[in-house]
Amino acid sequence: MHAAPGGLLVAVSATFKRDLTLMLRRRGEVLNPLVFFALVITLFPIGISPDPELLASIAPGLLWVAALLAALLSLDSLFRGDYDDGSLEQLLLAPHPLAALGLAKVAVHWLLTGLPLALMAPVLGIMLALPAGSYAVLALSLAVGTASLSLIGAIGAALTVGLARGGVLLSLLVLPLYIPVLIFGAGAVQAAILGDGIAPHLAILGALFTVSLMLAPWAIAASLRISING
Amino acid sequence: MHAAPGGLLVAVSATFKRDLTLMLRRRGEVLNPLVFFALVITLFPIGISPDPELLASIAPGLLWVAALLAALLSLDSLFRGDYDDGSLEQLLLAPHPLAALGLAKVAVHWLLTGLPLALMAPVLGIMLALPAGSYAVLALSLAVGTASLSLIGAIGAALTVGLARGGVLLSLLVLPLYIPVLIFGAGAVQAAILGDGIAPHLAILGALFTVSLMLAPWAIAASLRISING
Amino acid sequence: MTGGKGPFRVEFDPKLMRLERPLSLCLQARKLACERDDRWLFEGLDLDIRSGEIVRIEGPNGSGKTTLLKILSGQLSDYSGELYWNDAPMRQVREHFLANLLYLGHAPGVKTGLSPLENLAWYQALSGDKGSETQREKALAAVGLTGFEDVPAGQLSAGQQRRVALARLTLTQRALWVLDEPFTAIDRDGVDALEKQLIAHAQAGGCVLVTTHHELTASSVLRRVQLG
Amino acid sequence: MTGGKGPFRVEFDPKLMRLERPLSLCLQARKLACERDDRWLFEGLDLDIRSGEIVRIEGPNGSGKTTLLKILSGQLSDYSGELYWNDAPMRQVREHFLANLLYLGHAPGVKTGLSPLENLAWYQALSGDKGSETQREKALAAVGLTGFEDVPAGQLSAGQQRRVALARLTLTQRALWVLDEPFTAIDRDGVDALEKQLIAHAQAGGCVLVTTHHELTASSVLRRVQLG
Amino acid sequence: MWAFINKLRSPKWFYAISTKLQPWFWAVAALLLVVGTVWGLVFAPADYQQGNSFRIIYVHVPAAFLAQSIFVSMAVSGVVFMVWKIKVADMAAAVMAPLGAAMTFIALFSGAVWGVPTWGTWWMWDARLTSMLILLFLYLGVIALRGAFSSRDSGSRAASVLAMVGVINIPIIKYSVDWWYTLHQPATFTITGRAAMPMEMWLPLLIMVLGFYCFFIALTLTRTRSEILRREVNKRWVRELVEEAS
Amino acid sequence: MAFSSLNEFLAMGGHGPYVWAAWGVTALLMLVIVWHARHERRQLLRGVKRRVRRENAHRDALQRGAVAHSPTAQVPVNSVQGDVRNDA
Ligand code: HEM
Ligand SMILES: Nc1ncnc2c1ncn2[C@@H]1O[C@H](COP(=O)(O)OP(=O)(O)OP(=O)(O)O)[C@@H](O)[C@H]1O
Ligand SMILES: Nc1ncnc2c1ncn2[C@@H]1O[C@H](COP(=O)(O)OP(=O)(O)OP(=O)(O)O)[C@@H](O)[C@H]1O
Ligand SMILES: [Mg+2]
Ligand SMILES: [Mg+2]
Repeated sequence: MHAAPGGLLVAVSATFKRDLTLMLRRRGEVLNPLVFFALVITLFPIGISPDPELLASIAPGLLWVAALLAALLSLDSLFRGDYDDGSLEQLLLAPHPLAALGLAKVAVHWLLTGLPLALMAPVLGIMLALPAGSYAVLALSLAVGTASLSLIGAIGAALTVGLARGGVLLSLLVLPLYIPVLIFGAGAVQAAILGDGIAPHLAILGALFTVSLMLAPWAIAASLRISING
Repeated sequence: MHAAPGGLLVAVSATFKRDLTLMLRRRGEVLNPLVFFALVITLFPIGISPDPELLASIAPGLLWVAALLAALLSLDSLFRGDYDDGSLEQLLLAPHPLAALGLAKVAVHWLLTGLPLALMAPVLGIMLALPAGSYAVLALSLAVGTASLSLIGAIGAALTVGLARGGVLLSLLVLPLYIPVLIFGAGAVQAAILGDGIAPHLAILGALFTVSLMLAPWAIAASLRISING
Repeated sequence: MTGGKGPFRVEFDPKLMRLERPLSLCLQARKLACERDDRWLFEGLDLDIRSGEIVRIEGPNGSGKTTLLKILSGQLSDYSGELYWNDAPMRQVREHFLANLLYLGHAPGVKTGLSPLENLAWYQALSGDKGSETQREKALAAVGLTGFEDVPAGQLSAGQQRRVALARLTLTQRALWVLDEPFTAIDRDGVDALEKQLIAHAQAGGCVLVTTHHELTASSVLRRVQLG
Repeated sequence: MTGGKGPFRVEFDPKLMRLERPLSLCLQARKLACERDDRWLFEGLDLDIRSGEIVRIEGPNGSGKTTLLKILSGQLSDYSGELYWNDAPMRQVREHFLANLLYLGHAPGVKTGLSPLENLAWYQALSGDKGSETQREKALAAVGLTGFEDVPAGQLSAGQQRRVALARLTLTQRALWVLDEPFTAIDRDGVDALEKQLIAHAQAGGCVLVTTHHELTASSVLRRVQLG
Repeated sequence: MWAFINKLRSPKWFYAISTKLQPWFWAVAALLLVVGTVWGLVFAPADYQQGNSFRIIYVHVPAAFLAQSIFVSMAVSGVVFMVWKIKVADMAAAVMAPLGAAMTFIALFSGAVWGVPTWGTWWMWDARLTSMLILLFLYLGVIALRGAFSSRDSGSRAASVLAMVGVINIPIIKYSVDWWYTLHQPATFTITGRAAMPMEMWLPLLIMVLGFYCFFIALTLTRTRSEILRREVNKRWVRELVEEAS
Repeated sequence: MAFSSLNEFLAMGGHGPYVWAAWGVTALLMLVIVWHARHERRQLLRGVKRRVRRENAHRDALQRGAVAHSPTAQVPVNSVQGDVRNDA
C-alpha cells in the first residue's frame, strides 16, 4: 500500500491525543457524568427509603444501573462534535483504517468517563451502605464493564450521529445490548457480598470485553460511513 | 398597547398547535421517553434481583425515579429545535409576552411526555409487583408531578439551549430542583400502599405545581433571552 | 417537486405589499456601544433609520454587523447607549416597535417538519392575526413556491427554504425590515427580484436595514454605514 | 484580534506549494447516476479530471453539486456507475487515491477547542506524517493568520476559521483538491489570493474540482460542468 | 442609596475601597481562627458523651453555616447584577461559588468523619445531611453553568438566574427533606435537640463561626479584586495601576 | 487545658484519627484557597504587565517607524486574553 508503515501509528496516536486535549480543555465534559452518577444515586434513597439495610441489599444493582446510564448519556457527544464541524468527513477520508481511528476515540471516552466512574463508585457505595469487602470488586467490575459499554455504545453513537435527536434514540438502541454486561457486573458485586466466587463473573465480563474489542471497531466504522451517507 | 386584545390568545394557541403538530409528526419524539422509561424499569430487576417482594417494596421509588429521568431527558429538545433553526428569535420578537408563548410549549411537552408516562406507569407497576390499590395514586401523582417537572426543567432547558453539550449539564442543573417533587410523589404512592392518607402528599404536589406555574414562566422567558444573547 | 431542477423564478409582486398606514417612522440609535468579552465592536455609534430608506451595514467578517442588527431589533441587551423609536425611548414603546418589525436572521426560522403554508400560518398568528389561507398562498406564489405549499419544508432545497422565510416580507405588513444576509443561498434571478422588492418597500415609505456581502445596485434610497 | 477590525490580507505563496512528484493523474467517472429519495439528481454522467485542470461544477441550489463531490471523493456509496483512478477501478486503489486527495467540505472541519496549530498538526498526522511546527507556522502565515497560531479557533471569526482549513492546501501536498464552496465567508482579497492558488496548483500539475457561486475569472485551465 | 449604587457601578471604586478594607478582614479572620482553634482544640473540655470527637464541631458547624449563607449571598449578588446591572456584584458571585462549594464539602466531610465515632457509620440519609448534599449539587450546577458559556456576559446572567431559582428552592428542598425523613423513620439521631452547650464549649464555637465569616469576606474581597483585574485589563486605570505598582 | 501531655493531645482520647482528619482537611482546603487567591493575583498582574510592556514597545517602534503599521503585526489581544483566562 501507499501509506508509510509507521503512518497508522502516527494517525491513531494523534487522534487519541487530540480527543484527550479537547476533553480535558472542557472540564465539564469530564465532570458532568460523575456528577450525574452521584445525583442519580441520591435520588434513590429519597425515592425509595433511607433505611440502610434495604439500601444495602439493592446497592449493587443501583450503582451499576446508574453508572451505566451516566456512561450512556455521555456517549451522545462521542462523534457529534466531529460530525457537526466536518472533521468526521476528514477522518473517513484519511488513508488509514477508520476502525483504528474510531477505536482511539472510544479509548479516550473510556479513560475519561468509564474509569472515573469506576473509581468514584466506592464512595457512593459507602453512602448506600454497601457491605464492606465488595468495594474493590465494584470498582474492578465497573472498570472492565464500562470498557465494553463504551465500545458497544459507540456503535449506537455512530449510527445516530447524523440524526437531530440522537439522545433518547441512542438509549433505545444501546440499552438492550448493555444487559449482559449489567447482569455479570452487578452479579460480581453481589457475589462478593455473599462471599461467593467472583472469578466466573469477572471472567465473563472479560470475555464480553474481548468480543466487543474485536467486533465493535468494525461496526463503528461501518456505522460512521452510513451516517455520513445519510 | 398596540397589539390587538385577542392577539395574545391567537399567538399562544397557534404556538401550542404548531408544537403539537411537530411532535405528533415525528412519532419517535413521543414514543422515545416511554420506551426509555420501560427499558430503565427492566434494568432494575436485572441489576438488583427478580425477587417480587423486594421489588414491590422499592417499586414506588423506582417508578418515580425512572419516570423523572425519562421526562428530564426529553426536555433537552424542548427549545433546541427552535434555537437551531432561528424560530426562537422570532418567538422573542413577537409582540407578546414571551412567558405566555413559552408556557404553551411547556404545555405541549407535558401533554405528550408527562401525561403518557403517568398513564403507562401502572403497567410497569404490575411488572414490579406494585401492591394493588396504589395504581391510581401512582398515575395521579405522576400526572401532577410531571407537570411541575416540565415547568422547572424548562428553565434548565432554556438556560442550556445555546450550549453545545446541553444534555448532561441540564441534568446537573435540574435534578436538585426535582427533589421535592420526587419526595412527595413517591411518598404519595408509599402512603397509598401503607394505607395512610394520601391527601397531604397530593396537596403538596398541587402546591408545588401552583408555585412552579406562577414562577417558572418568567424564569423561562428570562433564560431564553440570555441564551439568545449567548 | 417538478424534478427540483432548474432555477425557480422569484416573482416578487410589489403590489402585494401594502402598508397599513402612511408612514413616517424612525429608529434612532445614540452613542451605541457594544463590548463583547472586553473587546469593543463599536463605540459611539449614531444611527438614524427613517421611512423611505434602505440602510446597508458594511464591514468585514466579525466586525459586528449581526450584533448591531440584533441590538437594533431588541434581541441583545448588553450594550450601552440609547435607542429611540419614533422619538420615544425604546423601553416605553417596545411593543409598538415589535409590532412593526420584521427580522430575518442568519437562520431562516423555517420548521423543516411543517409545510410552507403551516410555517407562514404560525408567523402570522405570532403577530396576533390569524390571516387567511389565500393570503399565504399568494405570498408563496410571489416567491416562486407555487406547487410546494404542502411539501414538508425539510424536503425543500436550502434556497427554497429561505424563500419561505422571505415570503413573510410580502405576507406581514411590517414597516421596518431588518434583514441579515437575506441573499444567502438565493440564486441570481432571486437576488434581482428581492432587491427590487426592498427598493419598492422603501419607496412605499418603509425602512430597510440590511447586511449583505452582495453588491446592491446603487439606488437613490440606499445609504451605507461602515463598521470595523 | 487587534479589535477584529480591518480585513487581513491573505498572501498565499505559490512557492510554498510543492508537489511530491511530476504528476499525470486522472480521476474518471463513467455513467455516474445518483438517485435521492426517488429523484434522479444526475444520470449517465461521464467526467474526466486530469492533471493541470480546474473543473468547476455548476448548477442551481439543490442540483446535486455537493452530492457529486462526495461521490467522487468516495464518501457516498449509493450511486451507480464506475469510478477510475489512474485507469484502475477505484475499489482497488482506494488507499492510493485517498493519500492523494484533499477534500474541503461545506463545514471547515476546524475544532473550535483547539488552536490553529493544533488543528493543522492533527490533519498532518492523519496522513501519517508528523510534520514540523515550522511548516505549520508557514502555512498559517500564508493564509494571513500570523499572530493567531495559539488562539483557540472558537475565538476566531468565521472567515478566519475557514482560513485555517484552507491552510491545509499549502501544508499537505496532495495532488487532487476537491473543494465545496471554498470561498464561503472569505473576503474579497482572500478570494483573489485563493483563486491564484488554485490556478498555480493546476499549472503545477495538480487537479482541482470545485463548486462555487462566485464567478471565477476565465482562465486557460478552467473547465465547467453543468448540472441540473 | 442611589449615590452608593452608582458608586458600586464603577469597578474602579470598588477596587480602591476593597484594597483598603481587605487587610483588616484578613487580620481579624486570622486572629479569630487562631484563637478559636487553640481554644477549641486545646482548652475546651471534652464532651461527656462524645469525648474528644466533639472537637470536630469547631470546623463542622462554621463550615455548614457558611455553606448556606454563601448561597444566599450569591443569589443576592445575582439579583443586584440583574436588576441594577452592577458588574462587581457578578464578579463577587463568581468568586463566591467555588468557596461555597468548598465549605459545603468541608461540612460534608467533617460530618461524615464525625459520624464514624458517634453513629458508627460514615453516612446516613438523614434530612440535614441529604439537604447539604443537594446544596453541593446546586453549587456545582451554578459553577458548571457559568463555565459552559463561551461568552462571559451570558454565563454571568445564566448563573444569576440559576442562583435565584436555587435560592427559592432551598427552603422548599429543606422543608420537604425534613418531612420525608420524619415520614420514613423516627429521628434516631438528631443533630440538634441536645442539651445546651456549656459556655466554655460554646464560646470557641462562636469565635470560629465569626472567624469563618471574616475569612469569607476577606477572600471575596481579594478575589473580586483579581476578577476586576481580569475583566478590566483593557481599561486605562488598570494599566496605570499596574505601571504604578511596578 | 484539657490535655496533660502532647501524646494525649494527639490521641484525642482515641478519637485522634477522626478529629485530625476533619481538622486537617479543613485546614488544608483553606490554605489551598488562600494560596490559590494569591497565585491567581500574581499571575494576573504578571499578565497585565507583560502586555503593557509589549504594547509600549510596539508603540515606540511604530513611532520610530521601525515596523510597518499592519494589522497582522500587532499583538493579538485575544492571545493574551487566553493566557489570563486559562489560569483561573
Ligand atoms: C455528613 C454528615 C453531616 C452533615 C452533612 C451535617 C450537616 C450539618 C449542617 C448543615 C449543620 C448546620 C445546621 C444549621 O444551619 O442549623 C450542622 C450542624 C451541626 N452538626 Fe452536623 N452534619 C453531619 C454530621 C454530623 C455529626 C456526625 C454530628 C455529631 C454527632 C453533627 C453535629 C452537628 C452539630 C452539633 C451541629 C450544630 C447544632 C445546630 O446548629 O443545629 N453533624 N450539621
Ligand atoms: N456570543 C458571543 N460572545 C462573544 N463574542 C461574540 C459573540 N457573538 C459574536 N461575538 C464576536 O463578536 C464579533 C462580531 O460578530 P458578528 O456576528 O456581529 O460579526 P458579523 O459582522 O456579523 O460577521 P459576518 O460577516 O461573519 O456575519 C465577532 O468577532 C465574534 O467573535
Ligand atoms: N441525505 C439526503 N437525503 C435525501 N435527499 C438529499 C440528501 N442530501 C441531499 N439531498 C437532496 O439532494 C439534492 C442535492 O443536494 P446537494 O446538497 O447535492 O445540492 P447542491 O447542488 O450542493 O446545492 P447547494 O448549492 O445548496 O450547495 C437536494 O435536492 C437535496 O434535497
Ligand atoms: Mg453576521
Ligand atoms: Mg452544496
